Amino acid sequence: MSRAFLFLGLLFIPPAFAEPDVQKVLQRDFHARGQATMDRVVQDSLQRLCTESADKPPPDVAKALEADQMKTISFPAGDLMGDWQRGEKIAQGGRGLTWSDRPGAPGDGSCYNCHQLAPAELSYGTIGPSLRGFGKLRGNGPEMQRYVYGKIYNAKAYNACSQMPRLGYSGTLTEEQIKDLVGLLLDPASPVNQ
Amino acid sequence: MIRRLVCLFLLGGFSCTAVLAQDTKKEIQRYQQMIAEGSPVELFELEGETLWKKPQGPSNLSLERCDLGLGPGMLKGAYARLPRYFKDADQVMDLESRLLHCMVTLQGRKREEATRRVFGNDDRPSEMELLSAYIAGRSRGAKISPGLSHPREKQAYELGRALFFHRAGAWDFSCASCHGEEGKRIRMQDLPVLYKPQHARPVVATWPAYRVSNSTFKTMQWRLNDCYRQMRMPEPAFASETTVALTLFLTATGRGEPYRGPGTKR
Amino acid sequence: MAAGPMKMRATLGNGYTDLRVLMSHPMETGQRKDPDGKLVPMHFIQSVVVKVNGRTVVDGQISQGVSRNPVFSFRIKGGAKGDKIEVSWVDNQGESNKTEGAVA
Amino acid sequence: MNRIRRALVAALAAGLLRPLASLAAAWNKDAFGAKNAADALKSLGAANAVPSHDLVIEAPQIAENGAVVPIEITSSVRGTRSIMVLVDKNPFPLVGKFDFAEGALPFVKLNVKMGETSDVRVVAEAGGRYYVATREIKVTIGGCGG
Repeated sequence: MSRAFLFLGLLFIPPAFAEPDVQKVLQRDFHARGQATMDRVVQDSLQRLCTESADKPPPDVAKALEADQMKTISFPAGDLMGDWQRGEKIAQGGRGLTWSDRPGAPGDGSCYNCHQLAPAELSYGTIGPSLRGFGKLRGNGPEMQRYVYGKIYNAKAYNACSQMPRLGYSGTLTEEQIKDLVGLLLDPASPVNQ
Repeated sequence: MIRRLVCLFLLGGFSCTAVLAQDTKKEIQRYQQMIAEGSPVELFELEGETLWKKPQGPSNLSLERCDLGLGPGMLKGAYARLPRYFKDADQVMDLESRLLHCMVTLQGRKREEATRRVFGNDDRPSEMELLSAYIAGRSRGAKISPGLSHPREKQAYELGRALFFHRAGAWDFSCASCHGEEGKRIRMQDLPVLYKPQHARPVVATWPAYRVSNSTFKTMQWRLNDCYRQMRMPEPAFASETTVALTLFLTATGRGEPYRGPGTKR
Repeated sequence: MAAGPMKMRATLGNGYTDLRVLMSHPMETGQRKDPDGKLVPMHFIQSVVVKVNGRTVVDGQISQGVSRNPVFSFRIKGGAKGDKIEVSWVDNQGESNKTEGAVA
Repeated sequence: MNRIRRALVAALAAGLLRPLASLAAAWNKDAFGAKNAADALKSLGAANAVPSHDLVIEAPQIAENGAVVPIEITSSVRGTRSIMVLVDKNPFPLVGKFDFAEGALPFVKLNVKMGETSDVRVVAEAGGRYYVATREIKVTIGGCGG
């Protein structure tokens, strides 16, 4: 996978004007704290290509990136629809992976930061699309379950430079937690679908 | 036919939510206006003034002779001209890095000691926070105009701009992930598009600020530090080139606005 | 901030004097834990008194339900430039503070 | 400032000064200790307050942070001598009671804490009778919650 990234990176010609060497500056000015270790300032190829193209990579590059990201997702066998009640808690919370979070403690989805979900929650963000009525509008068959699971696990497999974090790939959420979020979005009993 | 009905239903529902969202926005603005009116922020300016005049460090001197860019001890309007290039330090500095410079050069303190506690809490605000409150308050009414003419200032501005759009960290964020598109909000909070002047102006005109969610006074260095924390990045060093460059980029984008802080935030 | 400084401003308004008072005080509920997990003891202002030219005009009792660093606004009938206003507080631990000012 | 205060506290402890508290009305322990609004009002003698439009609560409908909820209260009930503020769903609902003597208008603005979405209840006393107004304030989560 990383080799594929390297290859993709080579396709890009560095810009002609003198850009500040951000990588070098970050290496010098940042330090590890808690679980936020210095490897995080090193851009992977996806981050680099999105930065360099202002989040608009050429279609062929985007396609190749998405295909690569898709390989990071291992779909669990069987039903992917977990417990929507646990899912709602995960969607509400905003912790996980910061230097102030306890390492190893379960993370949250931060979903409401960017999306509307259950109608009772007034405090929702609009960076992402509203997901209200998601399952009611699209059904909850195996294909839809798979799509939702994959999108939460690694959003970049569906849209290379999406602003949505790769919640499974980054280690923020576990397989079980993502299934619970699938339940929140697709279960007919979930408040999202009322 | 059924499809059309569903559509109508959906459309009806949609405009209904839009109206609700409008009301919510108005109410949130009212909340923000009311907390600003009932803000204890002036108390921090008072404490900061005491600290500014207090002799400290091995030299047992106060900071009253500190040169914030307009000459030693000249406070009026000084904050509104920062960040800027300082010849004596051969560096572009924001308020806090300049204060740190004065603590070291004037008061004879060790950098390590002076930066041990740069971010305070609700029980005990930090020295930097109190001093920032006092000094920023002395720029009320002054037009924001950071340094942009010296080559080093131009260089810092460009670095700040590049940093703003640089995606990294465990969640692939750049500053623009949250502050790059108009009309967006995180939870209830409207997100200013900070590379656009009309959005940056009210922001730079009101930082540093009393933040009710922290019940204490917070500086721009803290704001950037906590943004990077929530971006799931490692920690930027206090008063580093990174944080000063970003501050210059944001301040320059919002230049021309009269300073009306220290503000009060959610 | 810990219990400490106060600030007041009294401005002549339309038929009344607007009085705004700021107080540094933690207003601890007794339910908050410090970073070490220990409960922070209750510590809050219980009494707020406003006097104009030596006479009490507002006698307030408050609880830990008032926000940290309390800010109050009151309105004094009439009022003239130079009227002396005194605001004082006493908290549940016996600490107190007061500030004086004149109507501007 | 601190030194002055410490000296003052020491003076109080030594009985050199008359404590300020003794000048003011005693803090109403029962009312402030009540765990629901009805009990608090009973302790204040205000159990039978009647709803009034002359008691105006100015507050945001939505508060982004329950730690600071600004509330402004104006009573135009003639002869108002006292204004009480309660947050129904707080563990201890009574937040404050303000007695106004001749010379002050029955007006107060303050910031209160709210643990959750709740009714804010304001009671005014005039000539031994009690008047009440309520207002719901929604407390939401602001920011990233991290």
